[in-house]
Amino acid sequence: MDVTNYVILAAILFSIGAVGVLVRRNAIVMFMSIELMLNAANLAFVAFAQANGTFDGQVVAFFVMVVAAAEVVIGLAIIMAIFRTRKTASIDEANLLRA
Amino acid sequence: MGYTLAFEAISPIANTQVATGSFAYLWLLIALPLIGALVLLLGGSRTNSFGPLLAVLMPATSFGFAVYLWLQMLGLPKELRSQNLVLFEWINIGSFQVPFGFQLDPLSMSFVLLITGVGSLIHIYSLGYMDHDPGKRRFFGYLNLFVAAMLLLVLADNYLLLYVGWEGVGLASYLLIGYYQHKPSAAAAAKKAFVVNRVGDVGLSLAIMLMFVAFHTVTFAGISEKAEQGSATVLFLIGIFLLIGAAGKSAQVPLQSWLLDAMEGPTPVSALIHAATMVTAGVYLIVRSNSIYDLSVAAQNAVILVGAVTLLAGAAIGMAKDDIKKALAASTMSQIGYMVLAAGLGPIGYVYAIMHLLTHGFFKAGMFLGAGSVMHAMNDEVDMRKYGALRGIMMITFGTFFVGYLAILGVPPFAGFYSKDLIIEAAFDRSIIAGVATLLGAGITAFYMSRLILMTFFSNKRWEDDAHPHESGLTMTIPMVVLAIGSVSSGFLLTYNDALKSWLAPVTGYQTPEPPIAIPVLIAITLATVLLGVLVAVKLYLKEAARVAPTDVSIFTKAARKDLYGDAINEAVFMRGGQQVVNATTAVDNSVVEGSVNFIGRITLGLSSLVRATQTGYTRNYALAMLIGVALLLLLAAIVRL
Amino acid sequence: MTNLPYLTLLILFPLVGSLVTFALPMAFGAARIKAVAIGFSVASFFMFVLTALQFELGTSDKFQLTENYEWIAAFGVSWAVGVDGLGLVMLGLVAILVPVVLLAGWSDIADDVAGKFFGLVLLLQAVVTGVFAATDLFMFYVFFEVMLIPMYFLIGRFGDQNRRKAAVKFLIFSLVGGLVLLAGVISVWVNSIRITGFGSFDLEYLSSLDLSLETQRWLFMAFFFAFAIKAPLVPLHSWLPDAAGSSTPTVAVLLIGILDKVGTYGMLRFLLPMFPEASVELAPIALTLAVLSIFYGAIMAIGSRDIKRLMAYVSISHFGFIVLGIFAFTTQGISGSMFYMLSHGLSTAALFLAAGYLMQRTQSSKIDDHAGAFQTTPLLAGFILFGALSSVALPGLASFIAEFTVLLGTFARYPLLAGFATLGIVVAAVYALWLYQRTMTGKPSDAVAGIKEISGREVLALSPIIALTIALGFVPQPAFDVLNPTATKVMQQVNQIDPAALIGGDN
Amino acid sequence: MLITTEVFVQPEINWFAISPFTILLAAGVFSLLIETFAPRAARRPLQLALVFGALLASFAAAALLLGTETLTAGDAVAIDGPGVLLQAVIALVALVGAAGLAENKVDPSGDAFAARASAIPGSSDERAFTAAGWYSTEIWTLFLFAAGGMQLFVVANDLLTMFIALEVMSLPLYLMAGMARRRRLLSQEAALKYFVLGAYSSAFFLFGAALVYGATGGINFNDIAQAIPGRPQTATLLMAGVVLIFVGMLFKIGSAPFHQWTPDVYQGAPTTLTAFMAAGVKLAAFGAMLRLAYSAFGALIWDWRPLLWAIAAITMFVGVLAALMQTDIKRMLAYSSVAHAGFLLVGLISGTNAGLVSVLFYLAAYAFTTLGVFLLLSLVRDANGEANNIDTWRGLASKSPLTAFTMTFLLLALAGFPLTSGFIAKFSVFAAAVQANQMPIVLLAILASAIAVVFYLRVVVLMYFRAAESTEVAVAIPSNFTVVALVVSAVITLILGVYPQPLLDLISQTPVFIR
Amino acid sequence: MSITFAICATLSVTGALGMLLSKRAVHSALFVALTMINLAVLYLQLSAPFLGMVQIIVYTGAVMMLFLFVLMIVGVDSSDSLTETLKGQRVTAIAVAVALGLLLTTSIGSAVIATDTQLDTVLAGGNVQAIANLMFSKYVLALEVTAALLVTAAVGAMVLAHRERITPKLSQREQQKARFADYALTGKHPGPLPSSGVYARHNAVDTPALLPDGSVSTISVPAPLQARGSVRDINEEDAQQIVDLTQGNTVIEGGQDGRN
Repeated sequence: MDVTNYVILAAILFSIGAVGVLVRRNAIVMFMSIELMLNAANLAFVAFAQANGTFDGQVVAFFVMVVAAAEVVIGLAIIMAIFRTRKTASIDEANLLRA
Repeated sequence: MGYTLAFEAISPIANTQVATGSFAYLWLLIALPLIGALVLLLGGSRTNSFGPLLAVLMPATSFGFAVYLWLQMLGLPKELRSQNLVLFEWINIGSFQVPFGFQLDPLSMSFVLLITGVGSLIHIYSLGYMDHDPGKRRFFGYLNLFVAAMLLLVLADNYLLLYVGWEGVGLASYLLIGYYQHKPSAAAAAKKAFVVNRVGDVGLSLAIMLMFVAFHTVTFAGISEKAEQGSATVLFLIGIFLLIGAAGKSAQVPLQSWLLDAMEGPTPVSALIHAATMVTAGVYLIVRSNSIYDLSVAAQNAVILVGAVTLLAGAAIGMAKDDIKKALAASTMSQIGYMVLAAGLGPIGYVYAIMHLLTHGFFKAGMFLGAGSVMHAMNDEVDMRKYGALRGIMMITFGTFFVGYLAILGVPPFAGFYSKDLIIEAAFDRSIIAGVATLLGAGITAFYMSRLILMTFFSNKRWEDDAHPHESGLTMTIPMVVLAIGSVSSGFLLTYNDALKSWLAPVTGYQTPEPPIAIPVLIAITLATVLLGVLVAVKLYLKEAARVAPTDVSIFTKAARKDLYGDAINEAVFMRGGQQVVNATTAVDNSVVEGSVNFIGRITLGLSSLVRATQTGYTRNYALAMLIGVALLLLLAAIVRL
Repeated sequence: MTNLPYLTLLILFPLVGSLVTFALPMAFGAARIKAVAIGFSVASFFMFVLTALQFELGTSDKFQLTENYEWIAAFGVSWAVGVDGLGLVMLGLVAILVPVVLLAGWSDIADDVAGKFFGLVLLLQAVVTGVFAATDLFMFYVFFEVMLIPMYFLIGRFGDQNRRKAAVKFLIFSLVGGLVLLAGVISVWVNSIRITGFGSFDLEYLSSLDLSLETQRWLFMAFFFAFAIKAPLVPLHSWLPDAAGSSTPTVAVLLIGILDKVGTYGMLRFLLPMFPEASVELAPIALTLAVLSIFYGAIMAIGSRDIKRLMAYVSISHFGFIVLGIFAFTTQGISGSMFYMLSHGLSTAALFLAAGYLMQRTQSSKIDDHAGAFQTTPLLAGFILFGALSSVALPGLASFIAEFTVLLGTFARYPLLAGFATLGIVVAAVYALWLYQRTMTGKPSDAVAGIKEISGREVLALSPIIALTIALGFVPQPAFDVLNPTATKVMQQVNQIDPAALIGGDN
Repeated sequence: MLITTEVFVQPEINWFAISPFTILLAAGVFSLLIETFAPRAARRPLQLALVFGALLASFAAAALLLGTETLTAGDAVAIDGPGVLLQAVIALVALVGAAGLAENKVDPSGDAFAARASAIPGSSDERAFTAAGWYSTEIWTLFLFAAGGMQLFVVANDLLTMFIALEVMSLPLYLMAGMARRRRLLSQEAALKYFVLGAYSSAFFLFGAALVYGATGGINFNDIAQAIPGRPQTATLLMAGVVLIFVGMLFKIGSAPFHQWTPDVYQGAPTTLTAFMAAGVKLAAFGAMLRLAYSAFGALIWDWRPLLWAIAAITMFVGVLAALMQTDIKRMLAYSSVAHAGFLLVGLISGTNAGLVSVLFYLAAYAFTTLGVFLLLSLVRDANGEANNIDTWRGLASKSPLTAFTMTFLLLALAGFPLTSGFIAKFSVFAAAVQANQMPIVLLAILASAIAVVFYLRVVVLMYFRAAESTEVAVAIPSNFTVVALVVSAVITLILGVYPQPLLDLISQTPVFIR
Repeated sequence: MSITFAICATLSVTGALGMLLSKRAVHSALFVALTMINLAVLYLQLSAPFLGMVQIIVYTGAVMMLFLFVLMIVGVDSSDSLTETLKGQRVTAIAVAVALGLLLTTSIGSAVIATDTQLDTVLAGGNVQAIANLMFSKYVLALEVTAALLVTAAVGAMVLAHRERITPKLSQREQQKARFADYALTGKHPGPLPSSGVYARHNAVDTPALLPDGSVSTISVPAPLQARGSVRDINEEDAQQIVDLTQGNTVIEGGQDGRN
């Protein structure tokens, strides 16, 4: 089994996630894209763990999930707070700060 | 005085004696008028009462002391007459060593006597002339300052100190020409005099620098000692630079233009500075630098050329001027041309140059004072066409003036006869052309001086209605009389027993001229020429002169009236050209220098706007920028690894 | 007595004065605050006199009264001070000018901010003293930069309506120069580490380094750039007319008379000793800019319609002479340049302060607003004429000795260049006398109609300057006795000897 | 390779060595307990006591650790010279920052944070909470975690620990950024932007970490450094990973083109928090960046130097150019912090010990200056809160000479004037770069510094050279918290400028990372 | 390349693209969940059964559910307009992302990744034990510190989302007492206001209610509308009809409710 394929898959998912952040205006979807990127990283970690024959990658992936969970909570809390104020989840409307 | 004021003497320079005895106090010559100037100028209005008198006293005392020293000097053997007094070390930087020292030798002694003597007379004259002027304290202060500076000029033992005096008299001249500060023309004339003189000063500066570079000394003694070793080029260049300096101060072509304008100053100033003393400084400089000129025929020729051109140009201008002072000024220019020409002849001419300088000092000063007296009488009118028939009213003025007139014409036995005739002889010795120029000059001089005296004292009355001419007071007439006596006698005295020749010879050397034409014949020719000039003038102006200057005149007259277009050329080349340079530079400063600074500023601000434009406030834009950054970094990393 | 840290004290005196002046409450009274400040500046002057008395004349070319305390060991930085002839003369200039300027500017400043103005001037004095006393390149740089701050405030707070722009322009120009200098300073230091293995900013140590010509060239450019901005040489000058033109005359005197000297001082103190070969090789650049400045400044002065701007351009012209003398590499040129720095400080003060008196009376610096002031204030006219003549280098004044020796020294090596530069004295006569003509002569204008003649205080402020200018014109040798060893040292450092006489040899 | 289930070996943990951040994290948990159990009125004093106590203890621990070099907790942290020093500085910065955050006098309604962040801005709820004088004392929990995260960040010795430290540091800051008492709309926007972009950058960091793990077979810095020379076949992978990891770091330090959050977040966040954030995050992220560059990827210097060279150049110019015409002082200072990131990178790319020392010094110097500047900023107010528009600062010198003077001094320090810490910092950074033959970037840095002066001085010009136009804007009288914080900041800025030798000595004692 | 990988890879990319392209956020979330489940399968393939499970439980189970909750709050129906409003954003984004993907895949592809080791074949003590062993030894600090993250998350959620009451909740009785006290004091109507449009031809808020006597109830129209002056007039005919109706004059044909 060629680990390279997994990593390439990870790279593709990562890139899709990266582009998702750029083209979606809904903050929640944007955030999902970021989660996708984290998942891609996890996939790469796990794949490399397989290639390297060590478990460090798997441990990292586990921790990433934990961190991601925490991040999601905070992120969604922030998005909620903003939604309650502005009644919109579009990130483009948060552009008072500029120049 | 309980203690000695004589400064410690520093080692003697070759051919000179360390000043001892009364000569150790020769600095007093300068100090006295300087003190006068300081007291008057710094003392303020509290010196108003006694100031003018003090101012007269100071140069007079100097004159007395000068006479005393002269007598002392006469008592010394010829080779010991050059007295050197070094007060202190002035500048000492490496090989550039200049003493603050004075040299009193027969040449400078002659000048000291002239300056203090004529100077004192003119001070006395001024007491009367300036009597009603509210600012006369200042005037006398300036006059004293001038005398001090002029004495410094002739007493310095090196070129640099001479330069100090040189510019000092320039300053005094500036102050005095511009004395009537409220008159814009006076202020402009003063500035012009200073600036044109500065051009000459450039020459003098360069001469001094070149002397230092060539000889590592700038003292007269040092130069005369080393000059023989100098290369022809160096000597020629020094000669030329000195000539430029001399031309500036002595109003020689092409730096003559200031002198006529300088007549804006009070008349005593014209007499003292612009006739008798300061303008002859150029002649002094050339004679003083005899060790240079004697070794460079080319430089001498340049001097002769300048002298010849000026004497003719001055004479030509003199023919056309209706302003009595300007006519006299043109005459001065012309007469100094004689002196310069003579000085350019080398040892043959030095003595005659100085002789003419001294006699000219008497008769021209006298005539200026006479002119001042006339003006005084005519409500400060200077236009000769508004004079006429004054001889009966102003007897003394006319008398003294007429003596001066005869002197300048070179009518024997008046002073001018001796000095001018000798110059003509010497000029013929050198070259026919120079000789003819001097001869021609004599003729023209006779014409315009006759014209002047005829229009002023003879001819018909052309006064303005409110003119009430009267003879001037004693303070004015006495100096005129004294100068007239000098005008009569000085020529004879100076030549009697070759007095001046033997007096100056230790300094300047002497050669007897041997003109190609026999001297008596030459004298006859000269007198004939002069007579011709007089006759023409008599024909034209004895009976009657036009009240207004005719306009349908020849092109030569027009040119002469315009000072031979000297000012026009200055105007076109220097004034307007200079203005254009100023404008162009200002434009460059605005556009290029400021512009490039502003350009950099604008570029920076433009970039700033550009950068700020990327800060759109849209998070997605920011993320895009990050992603672009990531991609570029990855690309760059790949390139780096290649 | 002889072991006192004279130079450090010389820095501390005005510094303490400055702090005291700042700290005094307004309620203390403006006049008293001013008096205290002047007291400190006079005390500094006496401190300088004490210092000068310790200076041994002509004994050696080494720095004297040196002090050396470790400061930042990590970089090899010391608090190192010392003076040679040049340093002493510059310190003297500072010590003389500051009290004069404070006295002259007594009533220039509104009472409520007078304390700040006087405090800033004293602060500036302290810093500038540090600049001239430092023998450590780092320390020099620190003072060099800090110097800008009080000056910035002096221009920006107390000038005319254009002062803000002028202050910023001044600072930006200076800082660009300063930062380039910083690159140079760092580079010298790094090179010293590469060569000897340890880094130090000690001037003598840095001068003894054997830098490659290539390195020297780059470093020369950096240092020269910074100093050329400071001493403004064309085309890096455009800040000066603005800065001097917008500040009060007193500040302009400090700016031109003292601050700008740091540029030429730096050339002599650091540029030539540290990069001798490059200095010789690249001297033509400096000489070209110098001659350019002489004429450019003079011509721009003729074209100026503003008195202060005119004087600033005059100074640019004068700085051209100073630089010319430095890079001629003759004893006379260098000594002359150093003397020029002194005399220029005095003549600038004379002209600026006198003209300042006039401008303060007429509330205008436009030349056209003035005419015929002679009629109302003859004494002031005399002072202005004196200042004008001083900047024309009239023989008999210090500036003549300076200008002539500079030209003479240059002539010895570059006759054509010097000959050309000599023409500058004609142009100088034009601008100076034209200024006098336009402001003082003719019919009095409205602005000058009712103005008062100058007061005793104003005369008192000017008199030491005038006295010194004349005294040094006739007796310059004491100054040269102090300066000549420095000139000789610099000549040795750049490994140059004076050209021999064309004939005969020395006497 | 055969992997067997090894017998579990309990890792040795040198508790003292990890005490600085442990104290803070533990205090964070205690702080939560206070939130839970203490009555509302007692919370603020209790929290403050806890925070200052913990920070002092942390600082003391770090100070005692100075000179220690040890790996502990399964080599997850490297306690070494630079690490401990940065921890100490972070503790000190946090102390000053905490003092700033504790300020509750300048705003009549309380501190800089919303009485209740959950209340909708402008609602009656919010007014009620405000009127009741509530404080969001939870910020202290978050603050302690953030500070602890920062301290862990600078000693993390493997990619995982570093990632977690990064998040521990960042998440609380995201939250706090959105909790401003006034202008909460802006504050929430700042939080959202900070969070989204921060998470985005963490993703890059993580993916990079994965690639590095794949290329070297390890995530511990020692393993990575050891493996680099022996694995040419994965070099491309490694370099891609390094780039992505650096992206994560460059985001945090705010260097272009990853800087764009900086001005928005700095402006939107409560100013006192901005002060702490600007100083602390820069310290921590740069510490981590240094460790990565020097310890883990030191062997790759020839590869990463050109990249960071370019980034440094762009960052400096973007920072100064954007700040040039900025009319909001807070944003201007944010851009200035971007520029400073560029200057710091100049020191970093020298790759030498001198470079390390210089960057550490710069960080310490910059941290306190920037703290002071932002805290001062929070004092100048009008009726609506802070007056950050530059025009409102006109004539401030006449209203409050001391504020104007201090501000000027700190701005001069930021501009790098001699006799301020900024100059010594800049000097040492430039010197290090020159020593490492990086003259071109130094010249660029110098050019950028020259531009920078313009905008720093614009504030000075307004304060001193202009007459005041509005009477509304005034300098609030702060409580002793802020006064002390300001005095400490200014004094450190001065001392480091006049006599930097002790700190330089301290840094130079052990200027190496261990791994 | 195994078939499982092929299928899961395809599905996960599909999920990712689906997330990217769905108009509705909910659909995006579901697509992400699809990707995550497939990733879990891939983890199993890569000898990481524990992670596979955690992926499903934590990610698909918890995280994605959280997303869905929030989506519910925000409005499950809300759909993004897919037209791009930022100039050039989409084109550039896609181009750069493609470039990024290419750069990453080339660097990955050009690296020689060792594939000889097979983690599951050498696995002796089981995957979970192996992970545990590492987690509690080498990464124990990370584990501990993660606690801080979780606490932060909890505190953050509380601070931003939890709405505390500042005043005690009033009981029905207390509210009623207050209402009547108010009535007694100010005469304010204690009951609910008449609803607008009642007995009116137009059941709209701008149409005032008619009282049984046919007069207009002014308080039935919201104050802003009154202030704005956009209160509808009453048709006299209608009013009369009401009067008739309430007074039993008329019987309406066809049911109880009249016109609406």
